[in-house]
Amino acid sequence: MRLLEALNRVSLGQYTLLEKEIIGSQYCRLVFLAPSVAGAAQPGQFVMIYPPNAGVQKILPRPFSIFAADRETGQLTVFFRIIGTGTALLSLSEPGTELKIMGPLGKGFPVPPAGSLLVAGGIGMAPLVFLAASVKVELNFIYGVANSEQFSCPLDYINQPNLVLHEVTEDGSRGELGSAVDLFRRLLPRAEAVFACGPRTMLEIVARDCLDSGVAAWVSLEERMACGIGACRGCAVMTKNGYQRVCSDGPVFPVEEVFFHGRT
Amino acid sequence: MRLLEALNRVSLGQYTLLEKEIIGSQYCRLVFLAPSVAGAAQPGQFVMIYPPNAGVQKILPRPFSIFAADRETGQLTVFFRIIGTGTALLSLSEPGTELKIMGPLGKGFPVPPAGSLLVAGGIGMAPLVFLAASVKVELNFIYGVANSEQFSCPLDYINQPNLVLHEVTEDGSRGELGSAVDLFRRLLPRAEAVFACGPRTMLEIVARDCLDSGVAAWVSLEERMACGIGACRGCAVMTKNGYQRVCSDGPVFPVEEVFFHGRT
Amino acid sequence: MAEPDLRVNLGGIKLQTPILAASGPYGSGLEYPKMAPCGALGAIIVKGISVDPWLGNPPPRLVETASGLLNSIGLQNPGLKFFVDHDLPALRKLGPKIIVNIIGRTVEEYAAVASELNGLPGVDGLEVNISCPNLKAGGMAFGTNPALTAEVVKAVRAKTVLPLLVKLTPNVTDIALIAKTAEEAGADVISLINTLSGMLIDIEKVEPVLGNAFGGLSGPAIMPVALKMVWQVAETVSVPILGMGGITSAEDALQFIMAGARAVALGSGLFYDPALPDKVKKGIAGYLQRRGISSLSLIEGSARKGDTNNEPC
Amino acid sequence: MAEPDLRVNLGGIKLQTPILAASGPYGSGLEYPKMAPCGALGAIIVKGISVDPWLGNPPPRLVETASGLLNSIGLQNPGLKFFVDHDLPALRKLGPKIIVNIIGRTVEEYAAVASELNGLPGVDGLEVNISCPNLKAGGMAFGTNPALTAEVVKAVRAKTVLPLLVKLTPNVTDIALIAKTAEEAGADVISLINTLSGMLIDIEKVEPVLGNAFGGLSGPAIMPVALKMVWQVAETVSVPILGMGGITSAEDALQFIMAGARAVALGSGLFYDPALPDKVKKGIAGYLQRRGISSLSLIEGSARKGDTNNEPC
Ligand SMILES: Cc1cc2nc3c(=O)[nH]c(=O)nc-3n(C[C@H](O)[C@H](O)[C@H](O)COP(=O)(O)OP(=O)(O)OC[C@H]3O[C@@H](n4cnc5c(N)ncnc54)[C@H](O)[C@@H]3O)c2cc1C
Ligand SMILES: Cc1cc2nc3c(=O)[nH]c(=O)nc-3n(C[C@H](O)[C@H](O)[C@H](O)COP(=O)(O)OP(=O)(O)OC[C@H]3O[C@@H](n4cnc5c(N)ncnc54)[C@H](O)[C@@H]3O)c2cc1C
Ligand SMILES: Cc1cc2nc3c(=O)[nH]c(=O)nc-3n(C[C@H](O)[C@H](O)[C@H](O)COP(=O)(O)O)c2cc1C
Ligand SMILES: Cc1cc2nc3c(=O)[nH]c(=O)nc-3n(C[C@H](O)[C@H](O)[C@H](O)COP(=O)(O)O)c2cc1C
Ligand code: FES
Ligand code: FES
Repeated sequence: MRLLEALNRVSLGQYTLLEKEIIGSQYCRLVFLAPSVAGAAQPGQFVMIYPPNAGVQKILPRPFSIFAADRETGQLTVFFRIIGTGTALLSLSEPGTELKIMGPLGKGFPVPPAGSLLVAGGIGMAPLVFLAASVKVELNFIYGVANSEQFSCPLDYINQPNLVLHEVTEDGSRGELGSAVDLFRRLLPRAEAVFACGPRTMLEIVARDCLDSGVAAWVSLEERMACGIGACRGCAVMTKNGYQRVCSDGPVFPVEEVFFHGRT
Repeated sequence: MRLLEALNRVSLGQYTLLEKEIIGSQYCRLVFLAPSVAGAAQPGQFVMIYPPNAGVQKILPRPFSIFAADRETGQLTVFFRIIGTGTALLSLSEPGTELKIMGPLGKGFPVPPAGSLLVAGGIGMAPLVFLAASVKVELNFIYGVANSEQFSCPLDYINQPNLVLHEVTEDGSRGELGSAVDLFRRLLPRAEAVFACGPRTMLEIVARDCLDSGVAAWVSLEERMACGIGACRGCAVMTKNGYQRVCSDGPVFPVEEVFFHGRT
Repeated sequence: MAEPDLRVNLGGIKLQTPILAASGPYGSGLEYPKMAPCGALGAIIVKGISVDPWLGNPPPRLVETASGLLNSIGLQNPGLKFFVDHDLPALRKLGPKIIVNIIGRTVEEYAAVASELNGLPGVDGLEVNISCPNLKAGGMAFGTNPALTAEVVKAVRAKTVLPLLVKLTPNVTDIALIAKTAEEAGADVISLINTLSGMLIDIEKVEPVLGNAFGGLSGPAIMPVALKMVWQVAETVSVPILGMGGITSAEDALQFIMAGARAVALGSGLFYDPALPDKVKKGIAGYLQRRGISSLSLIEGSARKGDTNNEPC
Repeated sequence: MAEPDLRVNLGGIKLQTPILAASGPYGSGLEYPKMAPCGALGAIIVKGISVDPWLGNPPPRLVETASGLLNSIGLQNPGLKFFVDHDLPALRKLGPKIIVNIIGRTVEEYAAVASELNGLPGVDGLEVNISCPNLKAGGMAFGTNPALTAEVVKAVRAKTVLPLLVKLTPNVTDIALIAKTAEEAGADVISLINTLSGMLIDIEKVEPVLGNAFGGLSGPAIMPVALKMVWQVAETVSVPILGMGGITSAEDALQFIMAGARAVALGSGLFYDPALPDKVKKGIAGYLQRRGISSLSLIEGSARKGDTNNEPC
């Protein structure tokens, strides 16, 4: 399984926002008409979006996993949690306006074999939904959040015929009571391979258990980014080969590379 | 004639934007519901408006002359030229939103005697329109701009029974051909007193001619401001009594104070 | 939980809150209280006072920069006599403690202001602004040189029993060295930072924007620089620190406290929001309450577990 | 009017445009051109290269500040051999001149890199980054001390005939003194400024945000400081100046030129807009054209009619 290298097809452009959906008080889904990005996008890759109307106060673009990409319609979708100024400004953009976007960036997931287990913690579901949607083989998809309010992802994105969805909440307000990790541990014995994205603590457990049981596993990591294309060395993460760049050597890494002694 | 001191009635508050009008490509009129400001406002005074959605990139509020204030309805109007980031952000605000405003600030014009001449250059018309609207005596009002496109002020604000309006453009595209200064020179001999606001070069000529001919005259000055209330000493202008603060010793000054040797 | 205790002792000045108005932006101390209540302030630091009135610099004196403000007021002030006769009686009635920022062009001028203010009722402390250019040393700021720093601080110290704050300029290679020097010369508190030296150019007029060409940069833009200097100085001196530079929120203020400041001063942030002192006070109290911390003093320097000397390259 | 002439001679390096990519943000020089054409750049300054590979600092290495960026990359680089074997051949094909930023922990390390690079085809100049901590002087940056500055510049000068840029750190009391020292030690160009030292604290975790605690502040926030240092250094040295610090537009770049810089470098501004070089080039050309100025060199230092020494207090 080869990590996808797509840096040569990166583009930087102004793309029209087609659709905006605010979900609950904390989440936002944006759909752009961005054929050159959508056409090249691989699951696990991300885009940099430049916060609009911020002037030079926010000099950095914001990284977001690609949540959906449609080659035919040229539509690109991101799904994010409104957490600070950049995401707040993005969530205020109105359809019809143009935003500056760079992408697709980074190396994505390898193609999951049948029987793979996808483990999503919170907003970490974004790249995994795209991954699940891109294949036809059977998959288990764990989607764990703190409470029902954080079930931000509209189910029509996940409810696909090839996919068995396992919802879990820490307060039991929807799906099973428990954590994504509990469920992961139950399903791991049957998993062909594991693909995970979510909080660091979750990834550490997933990585350790997969390494212990010899199941191939990939995680998508986050780090603060500036350039997004491997130039500035700002998004370093320690790996067994020294510091690597999350933006261009990742964001997807095989667990044995980044959790070589239990944690980075 | 006593300059009005109103600092004690200054207020700082969030006020609802009631109405917005974009005039041509460069001008904007905003009407707020701000009873405490409108109730205390005197012609020549100004308000500080805090640019919305700028975060800490723009840390200073923007000063604008009060263009209209209605004690009864509590409505406060400003009229400005969109020139930079702050005014651009203001012009993007939508009615219904609240903006932070401090005012009324500074010392305004004395009450004009009958037969006074008001000389407005460009957007300098703002405080003079308020002045003209606040008295019943007969006045001449010169309103000079570069071309017809810069006749930003809706005429219903100026066309009052007590007022003879003289429009003048530098390219003759509306009103008389010439400059506000040309017209001022023609009307000065009949003027009881002069009240002027506009570009510095215009004010200098007005001041010199009034001083030479012994006609009492007041000008409204501009300087970059930070606090707006006389604290920071940032808006200094040289006067015959040393540096004075435009925000609290002015913005209205008798010409003999600020043009004591032809210019500041 | 009860209201957290925000009181601090700043070098002998007992403050009800750790929030001060910085010298300069808050003017004489009498302008802001007319508009926004000053009850959240532990102390007001009055704008720099010299023996004789200073005229200040030619306009323009201000220009906004990216998240900052460049000023060249030039320490305009009405002089000591006017301050004592006119401002001080009114300041005494406000409530917050009154600290007078003092300036001079020679060591003797500094000493003269200090001497006149010593023992005056209503003056709770002095803050020596050592960023002033030294007339006798070619206009070099006192605070850029350890020997001059020691000289001016000692001269002032000799003239006053009041708590003495020494306010450092950040435009130096080694802020810790200057701070240590000031401490040894008798400072009860180290205040920092003053403004960074800067300028802007008007490309239409092809000349500097400010009438004075150079100015001092303040505001959120400089906060990371200020915070690092507070951290470094806290490593070096044992007297308390008054931290400032770019604070516009309670979160910013808490960063300074955790870096090692005993109290913070609000400067340009007052322009951004004249009601900032109140907001900062409520925000700090809220933070402490949420975490069950009974007193602000418990978090002074709390981020400094493993002090560091790592200089990035 | 014909296209204005944007060519400049930067200490012997003939540049097609006065716009350079600053060392660091532009990485190895090979990443950005894959995405945005580099034709508007007169030269690329490659990220700091040391004799042996440097690991860099622990993450997080970046945090955004108000109109700025704080970084503690720690000069991670793959070392001289990798650079020469892998990057240099590809860089030669890009078009812009190639200037290599060199770093070291000792004078000998600097000299060793300079010596290896001297005469290598494709290397058009060297930029000595003297902000590195000196291992033998307790980690104090070379560039904060005139003697160390002279030592490292002379050592490099002795090993190379290439045009030599010396890049100054702004964290000093007297930038003009360091610049003068560098000029006398053999610099053909003075580059400034490197980042200002700073930090931020995470008040939830109660610890510094950066893994290294301290970092370097860059971006629009620091532009007024950078501009003033360029102005001051232009007053002092006779070699050309490469100005940088916070440039995000042609207007910013023009301010640096008018302050006395021969050319400008774009750093953090590239993050804000990867297409910035092109935008700055067009903007500068447009400005000159509107004013009927035939060549950029005519406005170098044009805002400096009456040089000033006024220090604000
Ligand atoms: C490869 C990658 C893919 C991502 N995909 C998604 C996604 O699909 N959906 C989503 O909701 N979020 C995603 N994120 C996180 C997202 O980039 C941040 O939430 C966003 O940048 C915050 O911007 P802001 O301006 O709103 O927050 P800020 O105001 O900048 O900060 C708010 C808080 O978020 C933290 N933060 C800021 N930037 C980052 C960052 N790059 N990494 C981690 N923490 C950060 C800050 O420390 C602060 O506590 C991704 C991050 C990476 C690196
Ligand atoms: C007492 C007073 C009353 C005013 N009344 C009005 C009014 O009624 N209508 C109106 O259109 N304008 C008025 N102005 C001017 C107005 O304040 C500025 O145009 C506005 O602050 C520009 O803000 P900005 O963010 O859009 O521009 P910026 O992006 O800050 O700057 C754009 C340009 O305007 C210049 N500028 C910025 N602030 C000032 C200032 N305070 N004084 C002079 N030049 C400045 C800058 O140098 C720059 O060239 C008044 C100014 C003062 C001091
Ligand atoms: C307009 C203005 C005037 C100032 N005047 C003085 C002064 O008289 N004495 C002094 O010690 N500092 C003075 N300062 C510096 C401030 O007290 C403060 O140290 C600096 O602005 C940094 O804080 P800030 O970023 O919160 O403004 C002045 C600052 C400004 C902006
Ligand atoms: C991420 C990053 C890495 C940097 N690495 C280097 C470096 O290796 N060598 C160097 O001399 N300067 C380095 N710098 C400093 C820049 O070249 C530049 O001097 C500084 O960032 C100011 O310019 P700016 O505000 O335009 O970014 C780096 C800056 C940043 C932001
Ligand atoms: S963000 Fe610049 S190298 Fe990854
Ligand atoms: S703006 Fe502060 S004194 Fe006038």
